[in-house]
Amino acid sequence: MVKNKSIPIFEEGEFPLIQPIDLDGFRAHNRKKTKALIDKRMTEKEAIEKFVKDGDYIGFELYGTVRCPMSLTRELVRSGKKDFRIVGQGVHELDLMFAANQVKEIDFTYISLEVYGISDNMRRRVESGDVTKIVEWSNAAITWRFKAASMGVPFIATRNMLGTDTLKKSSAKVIECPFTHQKIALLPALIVDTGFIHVNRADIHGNCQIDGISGFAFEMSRACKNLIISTEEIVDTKEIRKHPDRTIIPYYLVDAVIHAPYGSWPGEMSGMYERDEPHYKMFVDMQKTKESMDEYMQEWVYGLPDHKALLDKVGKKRLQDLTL
Amino acid sequence: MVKNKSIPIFEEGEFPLIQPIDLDGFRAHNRKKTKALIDKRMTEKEAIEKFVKDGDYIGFELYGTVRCPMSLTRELVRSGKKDFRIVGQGVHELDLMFAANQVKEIDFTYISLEVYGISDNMRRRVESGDVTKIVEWSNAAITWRFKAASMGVPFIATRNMLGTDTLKKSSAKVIECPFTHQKIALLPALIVDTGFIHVNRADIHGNCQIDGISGFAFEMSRACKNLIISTEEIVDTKEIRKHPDRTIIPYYLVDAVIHAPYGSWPGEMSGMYERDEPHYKMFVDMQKTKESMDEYMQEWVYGLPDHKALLDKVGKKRLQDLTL
Amino acid sequence: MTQKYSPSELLICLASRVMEDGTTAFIGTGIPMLAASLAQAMHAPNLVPIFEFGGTGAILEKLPLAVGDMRTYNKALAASGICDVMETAQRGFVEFGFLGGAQIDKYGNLNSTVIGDHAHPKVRLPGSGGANDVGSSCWRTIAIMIHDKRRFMEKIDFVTTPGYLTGPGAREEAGLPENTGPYRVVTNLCVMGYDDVSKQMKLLSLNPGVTIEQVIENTGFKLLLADKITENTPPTDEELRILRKEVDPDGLYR
Amino acid sequence: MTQKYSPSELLICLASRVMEDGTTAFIGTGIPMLAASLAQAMHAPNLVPIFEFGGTGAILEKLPLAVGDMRTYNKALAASGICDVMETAQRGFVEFGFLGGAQIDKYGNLNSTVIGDHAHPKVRLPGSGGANDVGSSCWRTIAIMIHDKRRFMEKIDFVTTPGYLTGPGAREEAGLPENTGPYRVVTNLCVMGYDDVSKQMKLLSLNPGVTIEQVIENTGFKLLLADKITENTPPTDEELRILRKEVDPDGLYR
Repeated sequence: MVKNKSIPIFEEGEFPLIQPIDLDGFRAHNRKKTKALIDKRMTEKEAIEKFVKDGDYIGFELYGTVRCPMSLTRELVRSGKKDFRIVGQGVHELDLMFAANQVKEIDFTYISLEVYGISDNMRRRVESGDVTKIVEWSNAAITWRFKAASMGVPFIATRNMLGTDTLKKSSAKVIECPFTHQKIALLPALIVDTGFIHVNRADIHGNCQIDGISGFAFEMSRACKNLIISTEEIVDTKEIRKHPDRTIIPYYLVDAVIHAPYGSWPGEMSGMYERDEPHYKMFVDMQKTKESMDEYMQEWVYGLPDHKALLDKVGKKRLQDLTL
Repeated sequence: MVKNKSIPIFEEGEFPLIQPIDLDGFRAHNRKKTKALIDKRMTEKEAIEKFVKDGDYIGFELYGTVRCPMSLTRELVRSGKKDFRIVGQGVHELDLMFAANQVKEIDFTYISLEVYGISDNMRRRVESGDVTKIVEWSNAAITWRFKAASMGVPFIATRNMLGTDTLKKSSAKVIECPFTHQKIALLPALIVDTGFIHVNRADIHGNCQIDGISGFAFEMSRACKNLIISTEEIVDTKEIRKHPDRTIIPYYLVDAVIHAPYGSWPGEMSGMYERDEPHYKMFVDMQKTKESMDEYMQEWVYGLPDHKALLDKVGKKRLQDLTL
Repeated sequence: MTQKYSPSELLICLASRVMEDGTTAFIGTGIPMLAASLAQAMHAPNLVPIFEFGGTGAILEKLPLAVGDMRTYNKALAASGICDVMETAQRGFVEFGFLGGAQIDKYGNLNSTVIGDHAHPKVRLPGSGGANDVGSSCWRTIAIMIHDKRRFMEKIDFVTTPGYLTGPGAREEAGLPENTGPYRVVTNLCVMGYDDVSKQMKLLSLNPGVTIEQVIENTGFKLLLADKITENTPPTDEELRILRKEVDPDGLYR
Repeated sequence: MTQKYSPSELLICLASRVMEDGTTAFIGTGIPMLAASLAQAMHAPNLVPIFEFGGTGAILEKLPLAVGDMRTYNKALAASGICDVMETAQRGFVEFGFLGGAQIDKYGNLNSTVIGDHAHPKVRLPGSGGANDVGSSCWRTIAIMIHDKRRFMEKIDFVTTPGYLTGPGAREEAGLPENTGPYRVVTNLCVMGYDDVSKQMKLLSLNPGVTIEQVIENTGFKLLLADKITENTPPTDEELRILRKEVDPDGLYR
């Protein structure tokens, strides 16, 4: 130890980590993942059976109703699995999972319906105590936590969150920077048990391309022990090899590839289709009470066996109208 | 302060930082940079006059003879500016700068001619003491130092460099991770005074695209106070706006745009032209003694007024042969 | 004589006028988006809109409905991801940021997390989202609020997003970047700034038809008053024309 | 009877045989590149080459001349940057890494920084480059060395890249990832591994025509000997055919 040298810890967020950090365990897990170019295609049901269990820490990308893995979410709801610990980034998936009471603990950043106001599904579960633990973060902080995991390191420094109750109700720590001697917050790495990401195109091995903004796909895909990809299109690996600089998620990170056209419906998909505004507005109305939300879930989730049945129900005409 | 809580510092690299960290100064500098879409085109000479002064900390991207800003380097040599502190990533630029004795202090990772062996220019300047300070890092470490600066934070954690003399002769520090209680190295942010990056194409404002591997262009471009871009092609901003997800360096980071076709010669440019192997082999031979290196410099750098004169000297035929 | 205008149109115009040319602004959906778009058309052609999920320098031909939707990177100069944008802000590249919230105190601290106790909330609010990041990293933040006593409070239930925290020097002491902090509060009643020395909220100008007394009555803490309190110009014909014809032709936010 | 082969061809074949199918390997230019390419053709079709500046899963139709050149991402599965690749290794995705150096000790620590004192070096060497990263992050590293006493030393001048440091448990104590470390040393004389308990270098097998005594004589520290020391098979006709016809048809590394 350097003589007489130590760094003060000025403050600690009061919550223990919902997901403890085990970097060596993560490394050992990653070592075992296959590096061979095998066919990873399967159905939503198969992927969730294989890679998700009660109590897992799960994560979704992207945000709001944009590029969300909705076909996987509906299957996750139908699976009846429960007691999930989740990272709460306000994606439409969570509305359904709250309705199904599958959420036990949340690393919370923002859960809301954006311009359409607060999520009543979220409020019901949080205010009733069904969700037993809520730890606060900012959007950047939670993404930097993924980034730390994606780098294989235990934390990332930030100047955000300092001085606020957001930090007090988090698991971050404030230390003195040993270089600048200023206060700095340390955000602990967040390793997700199973992550879900919807992409524009992928090959059967899981090499993925995303068009437009990439949200936090890069960071989250590298922070997951198991990664389930749904994709609008399956393309030949030759196409991937033509533009290797477009591969944002390389295949070795991916455990399952689900071909899910309109997989983000009723949300939008960059360059492919727009949000189904009438349907989403209907959802916004129905989520206001538990009773009407139950009806919505019955009609649009439980009452349908799979994604194909959902698309049939939405109808070709409607899907064509949404398509760009 | 949290009662009785502090983190031990186990080890400290013995060198003070070659470039001290001033995050608030960096922020203030970045605030002042123009955000307007102005025409930033100028010549190599104008850019170096305007943005480089004796003693600056400067950085180059990429590596070896790949996508190097060579037209800017030759102008930097001709400028006679000196006492630079540099990040030593083994790029061909450094061979010329060592020959011209412009380098005073180095954050050293790897300086060599790869398969062609050690750089004699480097050896002459280091072993003679012309370079007065050498601080050691690994390739990843130096890039993570750029990454810390690019994030606006004072350090990045890593498990690399631990346990070695590389760390002892660096400016890194080893602390106990307050989350995992394992030892972890902290790499201090590296903010470059002026950086040089060569790209495939850019618009007149400095929005840049790079084909193939991106090396550390993303991180370094965001770690520079002044950023000088040379580009193979100038494209219309409309082209940039067609594929905004291809913009790896957005214009507001950029201070000068230099149109430099074959700007990486005698090195290669991804998808555009190959390395001039006969010329490079000649360079490898000539760099072996100070005398022949001086001849090389006279013929290929000092004896030419600018990049256009260099291309004329290389000749259309040769350039066409290299072109893919 | 000016045309009639809605309360939102007034807020949009007031927020728009605060932004300066040649700067960058973090844009959330709703009023900030319209304000930025209007500012670009009126006095700030070089104002660069930045959306937190990756869109930079978009041409806002259609109003985005969400901070990550396709319109936020329509013909943009760059479409990257949340880390890149948030780190760009942390490096000091983003001048203005917009904020909202359920509660604000005299130092501009904002609550968008809970009403009541965190463990047993009376109302669970949406959480920080990017708000804490905007409030930490941007040089100047502009809060857009509905003005009443239950929102402008002496002590707010939860500090989601830092204003001046406990007063002068507190941001720097906490480790937040130098010379940053709340700049304006735009409400349905007035525009407020902050006192240079005490960092406390100060009334600068009143919306048309509003009195100082009304503002004080609707503010739950002692509000400082500028030496000269002016009246805000109502939306001009030109502002309304651009807002209605170009910025929001479908009247989504009228 | 086998064909004649060059010393490099032997090294390439020995290094190639160490690599296993279905794994990843960090590839530097020169021998590791040829070894990986040969392994792909011989016994490891699913070996994934990773180049530190961003190329992953390239089809190696032409030999790269540098770790960042176009051939390192020729028809690759991904072309990203150094951070992504180095972080992928730090997350445990890279099984094998190749290393070289001017000096190595019995724990596999390597020096590629200086001969003599750091402040006043007798010879300044190229520095760590990616070597320290490979030696820290990869599960198993393979050193390729010229075998003589001035290189295999009791105490090396500078530890650029970690082997087992000072012995059993030292890597973990230093904070390096669990269960990682030196795996093989391939030289012009022999192939060595490391003792499971003492973590010291151990002779495993001899190159054709080389004796144990020769190896000991050219090693500057006490070398452990495996219970049974075998002889390395010389390059087979099939290996030489692939190496000369497919991997390196221009004979750049013959």
